[in-house]
Amino acid sequence: LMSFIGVGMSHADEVTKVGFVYVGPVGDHGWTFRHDAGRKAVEAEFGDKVKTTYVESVNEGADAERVIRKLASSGHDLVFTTSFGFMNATAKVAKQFPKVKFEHATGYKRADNLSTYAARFYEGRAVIGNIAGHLTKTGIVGYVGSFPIPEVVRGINAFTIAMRKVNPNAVVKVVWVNSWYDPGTEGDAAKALIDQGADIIAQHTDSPAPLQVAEQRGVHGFGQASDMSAFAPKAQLTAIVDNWDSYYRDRTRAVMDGTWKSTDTWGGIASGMVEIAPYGDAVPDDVRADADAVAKAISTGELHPFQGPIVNQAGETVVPEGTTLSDEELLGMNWYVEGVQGELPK
Amino acid sequence: MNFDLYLPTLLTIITAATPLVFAAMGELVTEKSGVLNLGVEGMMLTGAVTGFAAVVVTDSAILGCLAAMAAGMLTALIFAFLVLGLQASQVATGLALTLFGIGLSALLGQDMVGIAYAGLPKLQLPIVSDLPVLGPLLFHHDALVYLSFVLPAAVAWFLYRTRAGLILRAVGDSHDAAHAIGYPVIAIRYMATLFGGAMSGLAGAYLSLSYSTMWVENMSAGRGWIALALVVFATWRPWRVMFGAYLFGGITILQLYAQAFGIAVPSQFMTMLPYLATIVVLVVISRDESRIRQNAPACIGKPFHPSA
Amino acid sequence: MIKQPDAKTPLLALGAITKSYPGCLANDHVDFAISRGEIHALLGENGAGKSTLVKIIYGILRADSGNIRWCGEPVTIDSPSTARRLGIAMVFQHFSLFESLTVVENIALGMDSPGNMESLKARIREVSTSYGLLLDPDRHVHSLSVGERQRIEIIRCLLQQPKLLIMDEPTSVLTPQEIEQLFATLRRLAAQGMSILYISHKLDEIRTLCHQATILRNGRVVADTDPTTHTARSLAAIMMGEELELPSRPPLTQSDSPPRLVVNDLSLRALDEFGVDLKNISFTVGRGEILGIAGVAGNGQIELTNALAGERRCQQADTIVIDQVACGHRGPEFRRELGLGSIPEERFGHGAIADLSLAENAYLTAHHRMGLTRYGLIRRRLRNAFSNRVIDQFRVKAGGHQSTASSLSGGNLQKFIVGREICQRHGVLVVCQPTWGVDAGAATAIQQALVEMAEAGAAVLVISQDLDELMLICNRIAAICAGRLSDVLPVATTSVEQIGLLMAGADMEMDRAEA
Amino acid sequence: MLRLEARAEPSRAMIYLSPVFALGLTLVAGVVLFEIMGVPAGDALYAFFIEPLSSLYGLTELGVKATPLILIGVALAIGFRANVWNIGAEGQLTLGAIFGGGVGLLLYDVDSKWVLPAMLLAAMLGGMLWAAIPAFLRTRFNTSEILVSLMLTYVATLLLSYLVHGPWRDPDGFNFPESRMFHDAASLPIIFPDSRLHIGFALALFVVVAAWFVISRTLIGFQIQVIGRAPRAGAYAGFSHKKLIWMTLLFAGAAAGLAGVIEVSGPIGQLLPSISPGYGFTAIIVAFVGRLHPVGVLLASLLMALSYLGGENAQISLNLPLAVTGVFQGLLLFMLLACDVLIRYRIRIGPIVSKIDAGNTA
Ligand SMILES: Nc1ncnc2c1ncn2[C@@H]1O[C@H](COP(=O)(O)OP(=O)(O)OP(=O)(O)O)[C@@H](O)[C@H]1O
Ligand SMILES: Nc1ncnc2c1ncn2[C@@H]1O[C@H](COP(=O)(O)OP(=O)(O)OP(=O)(O)O)[C@@H](O)[C@H]1O
Ligand SMILES: [Mg+2]
Ligand SMILES: [Mg+2]
Repeated sequence: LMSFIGVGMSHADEVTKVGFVYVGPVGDHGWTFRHDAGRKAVEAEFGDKVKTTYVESVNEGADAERVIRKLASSGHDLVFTTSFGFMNATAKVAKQFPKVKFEHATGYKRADNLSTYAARFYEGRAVIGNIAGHLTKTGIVGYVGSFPIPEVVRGINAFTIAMRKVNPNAVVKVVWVNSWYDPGTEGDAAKALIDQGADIIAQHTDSPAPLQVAEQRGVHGFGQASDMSAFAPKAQLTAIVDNWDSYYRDRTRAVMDGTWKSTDTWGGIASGMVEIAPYGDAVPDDVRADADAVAKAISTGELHPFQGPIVNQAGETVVPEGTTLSDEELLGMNWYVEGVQGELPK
Repeated sequence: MNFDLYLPTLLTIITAATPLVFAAMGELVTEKSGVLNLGVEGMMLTGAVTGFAAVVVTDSAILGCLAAMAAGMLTALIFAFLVLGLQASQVATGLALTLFGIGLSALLGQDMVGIAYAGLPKLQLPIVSDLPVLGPLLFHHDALVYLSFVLPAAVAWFLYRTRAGLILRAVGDSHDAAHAIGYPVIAIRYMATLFGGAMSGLAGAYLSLSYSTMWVENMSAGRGWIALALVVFATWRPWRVMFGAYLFGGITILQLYAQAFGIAVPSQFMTMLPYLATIVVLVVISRDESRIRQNAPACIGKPFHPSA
Repeated sequence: MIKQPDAKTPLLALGAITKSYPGCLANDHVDFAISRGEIHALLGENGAGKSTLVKIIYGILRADSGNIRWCGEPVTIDSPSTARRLGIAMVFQHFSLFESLTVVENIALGMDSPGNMESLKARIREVSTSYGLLLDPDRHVHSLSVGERQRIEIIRCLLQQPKLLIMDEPTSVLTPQEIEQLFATLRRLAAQGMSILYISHKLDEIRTLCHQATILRNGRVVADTDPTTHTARSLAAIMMGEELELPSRPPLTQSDSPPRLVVNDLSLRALDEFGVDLKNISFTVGRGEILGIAGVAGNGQIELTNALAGERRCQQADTIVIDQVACGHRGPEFRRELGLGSIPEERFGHGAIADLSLAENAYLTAHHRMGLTRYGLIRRRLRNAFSNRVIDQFRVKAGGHQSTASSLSGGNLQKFIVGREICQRHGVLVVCQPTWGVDAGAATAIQQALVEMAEAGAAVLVISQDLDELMLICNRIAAICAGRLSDVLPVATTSVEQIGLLMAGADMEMDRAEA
Repeated sequence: MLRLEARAEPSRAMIYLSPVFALGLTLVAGVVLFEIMGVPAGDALYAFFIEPLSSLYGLTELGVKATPLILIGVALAIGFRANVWNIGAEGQLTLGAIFGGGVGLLLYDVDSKWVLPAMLLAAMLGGMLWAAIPAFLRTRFNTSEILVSLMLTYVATLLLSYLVHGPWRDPDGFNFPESRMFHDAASLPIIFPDSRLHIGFALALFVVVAAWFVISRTLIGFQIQVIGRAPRAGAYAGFSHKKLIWMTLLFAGAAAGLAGVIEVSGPIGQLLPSISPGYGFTAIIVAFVGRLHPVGVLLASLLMALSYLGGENAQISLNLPLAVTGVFQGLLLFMLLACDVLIRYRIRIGPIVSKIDAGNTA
């Protein structure tokens, strides 16, 4: 019966084992790629004292629990599960392996040995929204969306609010491709948006394809997850870079030190989780300065991207002046702010 | 109506349809010889990564395309050896080839992730590129798109106007009869399968060198399956394959345009449209049974062993 | 030293050709020679090894050992195109045709240099009219009848003007007139110096046509003789090693009992544009009677068989009445329950399934009538026993009920299929081409079984192109042409010529003339 | 030169021996592959084939992973025998999950032992409904079921995506795309405590036995064989082709639907946008590797499941990228499919020898 419970022991020896569960392939050049960069940072930092393991392209269905459990039962001290869809499986396995530490990205279930972490990418989106507001000439910005989940909707809204602060008449058009990851269709969506007047393309899908289309069409865009300037040297205005390196290093160190505690981390620009890549040549100095100011204000807490007044599509003020949306409200956001065109499926 | 408004849409449709045209046209020739290769997706990916790598290394678009075709042919050769040489089940071997191709391409492409490529050069043709409407629509493309324009004509000509094409159709119709008259059934099928592999490889090259100029794992995103479906959809006729590819590509693109336009339908339903449209059109055209009977290769998927 | 071919050197000479298949020796040291201008018959029972031998000559198969000389020179024939280059052409027993291609494409495929399609079409039209083998070059093969398909093969050979023409059972699907015409052609070709290797089970034909006959039994040559010096009976005796008893038609006992099979004004549109429409067919078959329907292949025989068997249904129930039960609108299972058995023309893929066992093939039609199924379950022991009974009773040469149908020779499989239906004691039996491609011994056995069945009180309908067969066993006879049935005539007072005319549609022309 | 020589009849021994040869060849190929990758081959093969089976928990997980493959593979095999080319089982699985899961959500507040049976039934209905579309179009308009069923797979996935992103998402789940977790009444009972092996596995085994019985012992099974091999002979015998198309497609739909609800009410426990890593497609391979025989499909499913588990292990214990697993799985399948040639043929090596002497006696 012992084998059933899968004796979850933290190793007595010095090597700390850290496991990662990825939803996509490490070669996606997007979300998973960046998490894997974080894993490599851990290896680089601690050398022989850690051993990292990853399992890529894990289906969010029944497979997730087995993989997480396998990591937990094979001597891993710390397990990062890097997709929302792994939440329930992580919570379940965490209960069975109280001595193993778990970290689940982008979810909301926590336990004594289960932390959650996520990045406030919307902060970065506010910065690029500011740039888009300055630079759009047509007043139309295209946004290639993956799936209409709160994370993506939040990004669209933060982007739109910031954009309209500098350019109140600019609008955002959204096309959903119903995939995280289909370069061809992502690119086609960007073309559709450009053809309808968009001169700046933002994206919340993983591949550089929309940015490449922007490059070909002579418009501009923003990189996603990593600096994509190699793919679009002229078109990329900047990119929101996911940077998990320091978080992963810190949490690994905490396990090594024995100081690990269950936490809920939602890091933004200030923590370095969200980075703004170097600006492209197309961003003039005054715009750089303004964007830097926004970033700075956000990181110091002076500015919150969802600071009132915020008006929804119907024109109703949903966040009055002087208030700010709570983290919980942000977490489940499923409505568009004014300036986003189209309807969000309910 | 203002043509300028529709031109970009049409151009997008052309690029979306081009990889489907290549892969489906290759598969059509393969199937016409009586071989069903379901491994298109795997061959496409292998072609995509090989073509991309070749361009990165040699900086030659032509070598890239050739390498992609060679890679497609090599994977097709594995398939052909198994099903033609060793009589393995074609359906299963094709599916296994897909699994294999996905893995192999990821393995080969490990060092290709994150490398950028400017894309195949656009070729301006004399005179025709300057035509008012047709010029920008049809003659401002890269070489692969032009090739996809002539491919159906070439395949149709080959199949229906040449003796070699007649023999290929004969082999697909009855391998026993073809064998009895003295045609090398297996050799012909090898060649048809390799051609299918080469075209799938080229479709992959189009993906990684023109459509989205990069390599990322699994970048074909199911287009191999659509290409396979198009062959059935087209009842094995080259021009209908072209029509099917443009219909499918067209609806895919149009729904994106409709979304950008702000249509208030959940995007999932919009994304369903090309699939639903394919079914509807197929129902309409498949009522003519005798036409299918004339075009469907009767021996498709059946193993052949020249014993008697 | 290369010998100059002279008139005495045979065109083709085989020495000690041996070929074995796994588990069977098909040719055993066969010596064989054919001279220029000779029409040479190859005779033997089903499975004697005839087709194997000619396939070796045509390069489809390779002998295990032995040698081949062409004009005295040793040659290796490793492929059909080598054979064609030497000047050998072949009409196949089981057609080597491509269903989805057109006639002209099929012919082009069988030629090494067919030239341009349009001129080929013209040549096809020319040859087909000059030999009386009508054929439209643009039609698709899948829409052609068996007879028409065979014409393609013959024309394909004639177009190549070969030195040696091999014909594996070419006449089994032709009318008497067509056969006469073909024979005239073959004699003409032979007179011009072409050699013809001719395989047939119709011994009378061989006697009238061939100069020489080689007889095979179990893969060995048992005689090389001049067939004109023999009777059909004595040839059969050499072939089988035993005497042959010809069947005779059952005496027609006039009875008051109502007819067992009534067909009332049966009209059916063809399924596709090239099929034959059945038009106003009416006839009856009484108890103990054998009715024959003659006709050239492709005139509605297949359609009629399918309609009677229930594979295609009629609008009206009373179009087909079996033992007083109107069942035109019901399917095969219902009709079989009523006691109607049927045997289609095509053996493989229709009457039987090649890669299923004989037991399973027996079960195919007998599953209900013989009580081989209970609660939807197969009663395997009964099924096996039933198929063993068929095998024993009809002396089917087979390994046992577990052998696959494909392992049987054509004649043996046909005996099995006929036996399967007869053993079910049907009251009505519809048979299409019962002895097509079947050797004389098996044909006689099948004919005898049909006669006995009628004598036992069944009504038997035989649809056949073999007029001799019909004249031998039927009580009454009619002809089918273009989907219409002629008047039904008593055989005793009807001549072969009369039927031949009806098969060509003579009565309809008369009708039209009268109208 | 490699040459095949037909056997007089299929070799009984090779039916069982050829998979053994295939495994042997795969091991050899694996050694080469892993050495190229710079991984100790012994460790890699251990990770793939032994380690997943070395604990009771591993065995139960093998059952969990194989269950949908068995259910769908067996049903597809029956269809393939009848020449019904349903390649859209993935879509039917999804519809099963939607219908079954939908009932589970509808009866969210009901705590009754009938909830689960209702879900299973609804799932089968859902799968059948999805399979009925190609069946109807094929029998009525002669439309290729290959294409229709494949296209409907995409539609089904998008439909599920719509539901979990929209109307069916968990009201307390911060609008994340997932439904509520099913209650105990809507969850599959577990066979072994502390494992995830659920009664779905037992159901799958039952389907194997039932399918074997139907194929080899019943008139319906016989009809399927006949129609698959010779449709005209089927018509002659009076078997209805259309009826069999309907039956095989509906059966496959029901089985795939069942597999779908088993996944969501068993190991997953809720509706998610992605509930299957392509079981409906993998099952096609499994059906053929299992030679369309229910017992063969069972074995092939277990082997395929093992290779997935092994792939996860290889990543964990050896840091072998998933791509290597894909290549290795491909090799394994190639070998299995190739070695089946031995059942009906003997392999001869060397040039085609023929004793025919071209008359050099002259
Ligand atoms: N491909 C094969 N494999 C195994 N045995 C075969 C094969 N082809 C023919 N045979 C066997 O070889 C023997 C000779 O067959 P062949 O076809 O030459 O006979 P045939 O004289 O032409 O008969 P028929 O009059 O029926 O045409 C038969 O016993 C047959 O069963
Ligand atoms: N293709 C196959 N793959 C794997 N196992 C098989 C295969 N064929 C048969 N078996 C095994 O053989 C057993 C018997 O199978 P089968 O269905 O042929 O039985 P049967 O119909 O009773 O046999 P028979 O028809 O010879 O009396 C099965 O239970 C199975 O274990
Ligand atoms: Mg023969
Ligand atoms: Mg059996």
